[in-house]
Amino acid sequence: MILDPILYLIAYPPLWQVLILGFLGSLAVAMVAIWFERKAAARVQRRIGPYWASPALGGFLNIIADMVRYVLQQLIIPGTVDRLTFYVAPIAAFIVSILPVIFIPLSSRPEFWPVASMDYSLLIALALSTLPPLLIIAAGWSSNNKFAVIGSMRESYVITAYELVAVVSILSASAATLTFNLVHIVDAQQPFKWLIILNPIAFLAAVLAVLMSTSAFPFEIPESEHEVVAGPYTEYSGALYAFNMGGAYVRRFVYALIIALVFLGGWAPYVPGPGPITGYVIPSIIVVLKALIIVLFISFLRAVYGRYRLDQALGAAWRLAIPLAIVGFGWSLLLAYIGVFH
Amino acid sequence: MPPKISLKKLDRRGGLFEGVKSNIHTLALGVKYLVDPQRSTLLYPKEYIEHRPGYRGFIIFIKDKCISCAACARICPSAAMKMVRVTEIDPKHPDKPRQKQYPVINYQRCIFCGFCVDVCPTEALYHVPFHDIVYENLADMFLSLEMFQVEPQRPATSEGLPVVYEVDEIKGLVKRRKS
Amino acid sequence: MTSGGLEAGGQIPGFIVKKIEKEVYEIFIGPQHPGSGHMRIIVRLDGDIIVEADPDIGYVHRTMEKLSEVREWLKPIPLLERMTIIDACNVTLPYVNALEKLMDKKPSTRASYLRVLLCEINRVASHLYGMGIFGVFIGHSTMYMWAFGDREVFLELAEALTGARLTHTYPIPGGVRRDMPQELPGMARRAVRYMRRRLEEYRKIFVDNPVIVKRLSGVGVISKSRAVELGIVGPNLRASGVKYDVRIAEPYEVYGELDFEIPVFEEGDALARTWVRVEEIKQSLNIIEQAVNWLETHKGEPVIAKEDFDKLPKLHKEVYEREGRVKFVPAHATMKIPAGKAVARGEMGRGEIFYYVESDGGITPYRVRVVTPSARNAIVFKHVVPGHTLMDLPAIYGSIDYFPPESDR
Amino acid sequence: MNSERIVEEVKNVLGGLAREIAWRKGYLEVLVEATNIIEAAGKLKSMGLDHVKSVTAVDYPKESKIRVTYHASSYSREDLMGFIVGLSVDLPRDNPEMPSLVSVWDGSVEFQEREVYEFFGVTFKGHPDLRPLLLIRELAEKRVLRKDFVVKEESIYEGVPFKYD
Repeated sequence: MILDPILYLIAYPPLWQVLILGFLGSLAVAMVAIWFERKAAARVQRRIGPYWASPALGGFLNIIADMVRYVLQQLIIPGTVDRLTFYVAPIAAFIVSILPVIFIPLSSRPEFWPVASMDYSLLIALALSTLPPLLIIAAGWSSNNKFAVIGSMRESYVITAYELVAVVSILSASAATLTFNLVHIVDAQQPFKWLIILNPIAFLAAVLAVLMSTSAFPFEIPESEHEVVAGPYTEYSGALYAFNMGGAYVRRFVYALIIALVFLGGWAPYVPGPGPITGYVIPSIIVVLKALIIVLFISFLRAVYGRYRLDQALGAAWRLAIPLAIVGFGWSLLLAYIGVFH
Repeated sequence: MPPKISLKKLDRRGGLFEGVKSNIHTLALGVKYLVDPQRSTLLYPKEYIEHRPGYRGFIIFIKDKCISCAACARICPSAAMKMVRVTEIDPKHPDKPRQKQYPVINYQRCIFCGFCVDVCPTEALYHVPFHDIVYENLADMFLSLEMFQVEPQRPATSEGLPVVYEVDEIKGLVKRRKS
Repeated sequence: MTSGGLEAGGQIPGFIVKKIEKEVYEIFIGPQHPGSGHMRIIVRLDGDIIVEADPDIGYVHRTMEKLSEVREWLKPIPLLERMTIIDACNVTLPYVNALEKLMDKKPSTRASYLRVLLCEINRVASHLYGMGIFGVFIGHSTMYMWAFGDREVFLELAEALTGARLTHTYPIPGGVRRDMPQELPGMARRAVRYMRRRLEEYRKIFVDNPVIVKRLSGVGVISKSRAVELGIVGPNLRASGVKYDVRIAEPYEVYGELDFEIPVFEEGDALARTWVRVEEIKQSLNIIEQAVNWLETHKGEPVIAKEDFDKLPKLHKEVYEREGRVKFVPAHATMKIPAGKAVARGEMGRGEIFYYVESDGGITPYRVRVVTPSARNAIVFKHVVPGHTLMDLPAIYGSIDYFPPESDR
Repeated sequence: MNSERIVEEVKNVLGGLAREIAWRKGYLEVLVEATNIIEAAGKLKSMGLDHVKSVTAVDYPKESKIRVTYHASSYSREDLMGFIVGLSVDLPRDNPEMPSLVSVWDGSVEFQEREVYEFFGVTFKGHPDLRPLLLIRELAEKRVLRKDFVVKEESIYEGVPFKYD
């Protein structure tokens, strides 16, 4: 049949993962995260937060209204920007932010996650998740705005600091479980040998890295409003700004997914069975819930912390987080030597 | 006892233990209010504040008491109150129309200081305890003599419930619905 | 873009053409910038270090001094109040004091206590405002919301006392405009107890927050000698170890009889300035308590000078008995004040305010000169900010509690 | 310290420089010549009056002079804190010019001298950065706080949009 290749292309699982789970799922999670961030911050600050858009839903529709506004808003392109980069960078950053989702399995059944059963999924997911900051720097640079350039410079400083932390602390899971395959990492943690319990140091370092990489509080430095307006995004408006802002939440979610798999045991203690419900839906919900907890915790931090100064954040990374990550890695080696997982 | 000056020292504690402890304090306090926010937000216009008597709101003019002394217009710090000259017929002497002057007010300028109310020798001006009124255009904010004498309708009363705020020892401001 | 005009030697009117220095990155923070307020700071950066900061203020200059010269003596009170509506009683009280000095009038003791009560309510509100803005400047939005929320408590007290939340227009020459309502002492005591408890929570979430402590310590250090040379005022001065407060140096109203202490810190950095505010709030709460206690036990005296009260017409006395409201006599609108020069000062939330009032015996002031605390603190931007990183600028700005409308007058 | 002692001390410090010393309401006014104001200010500062609260200028068109007063006080001497000494100088109205006191009182007068410059047109020689502070240059050139810049106030009958009778 001539239709077969086309059908195969349409039903090609990675495509589904990117389109359905990656895009829509990330969007949904981003919306929940934004809503929670506003609502939690409002509660801590003794306000109500989003309310009037839908009092019964706690103002959740407010976020959708916000999205609609961003999309319909006039797109103002200053005359002095480098147009091609200005358009491409935020969109590319958003897409690249979602890409790691392909390599993150939400179930151990290979029939649902053919790509995920590859042996280097953790490495590739990590590698992809470190790409978007480069595009953010490009976005800031192309804006031809002094605040944007300062913001980009800060972003580049922060990347150099957190990247090593993120990679070393997350790879410490591989050191302990002797595999780069995320499915095997999760299976090794069944049922309650979660790495957060066995190796909390690496987990702490990983969370610090996520905080820095997605410029969450207390490391919200590149976009720090009171010096550099909106950092790299200063000149952006409308949908392009929404891409920039959404990208940060998606990146946070992707990191949270990786951490949920690596440290929080993924779908453990549940063991995926055959069939779409037991093999696909239930484990994905468990993983997404675990990831959401991390995302919501990060959102909550906005309410209680201020932001560090740039040099203090970098100092925290080099003096505290990197040693922590290395100690965590060594701890993992020790775990592997003792043979906890095997 | 007379006031005095006291030199204080900054409580600069350091160390890992203190750092962890104060971080935990901070987070715990955040969680406490996340669970129980103790908020006092006014859901305007579903609710509106009923102010205490003595609140300096819109100013209403009682023409019968006015003796045309113009003290109110002269003391107005923002030149919001102006005098207009009106020819009136005195009921006692209907044949002799007399000229009187009355105040009118420009709410584009009024700052609600209440000097006019306080200076009026016959209490011909008084405050109503609110000032959330909507005007459709700026010209309407210059009230004519007739408009100046009617108490304006407060729009929030048509769709909202009155609340009062009380100072509470535990929760700060507490909103109470008035039945 | 064409730059033909410039090349041909033409100049755009109002613009200054100058050469760009290669090594220095010049950014304009403000006036349309989320972290500037109504002012502009022209900052020149070398890398991330500020080498020069030039505060360009005056965006909200409202010609207070000139307008005061053309209005009758009472009218500047609500006008001057608008320099700092968040500290309205403190900002007008020295003007009223200056008028009283010229008129040789003394307010009644009850009026003095009421003025002190409102001043301290204002001071707490003003400090809370300052701490809130400071919080959001360094990214701590919870401090902002909490401080503004708790400020409402004190605005509520002020509203119960004066009838207006912010622009009280309360002190007038010879006294105040209203007597205290019955329920105020109870409200004030509850508010005081509430605020004391909240200050502990402020400590936990903001002042002792490790992120904030790290961010603020050692930032914007003003040494004692430098503070004196720059002539800065208020909490910023006291954070640098100078033992100066107008309430002690030249006690006005009844401050000399009250029991409170002025906190002084020696570090001179942003954290010490924050601590001074926290400690001052505590002292203000003490004063509020003492003032309401006194006011509750000493009733019967009118709230304006005795000789003025006796001259009031019958209706005015009735209104005072019924509502506690002091009515003016029409002569207030066009009163004349004996010729002379007077100086009065007072301690606002942000520091010392200075009034110079000159009368030529007419119905308007001949000259009113006002120097507000922020106007004297503005110098900090020029002389203290250079040498810090760009991220320290909001921390210093917030910690000196600079308020552009007050500074610009 | 009481007020007589202050007068005594100021007299001693200034010697023959002071043309006139008199108590106003709330401050001690010391009038000196424009030519030796730096010397006088330096002597006051050495006495302990270490900062200036206000640089006040008043325009007297009838006497054709502008009086600039430096209201100085002390942060370092506790007995002086309660007093303000106004160091005044009379300047001709058509070309007011005097030496800047930034060299003596540093930052506490820097911005305020700029203010007097823009509002009254008093030129402070030796000021490091003499340009308008609050106003734009075009407005500052009108010297708005001088008495010949008149602000008109509305009368109590003006501006009413309604017609009666």
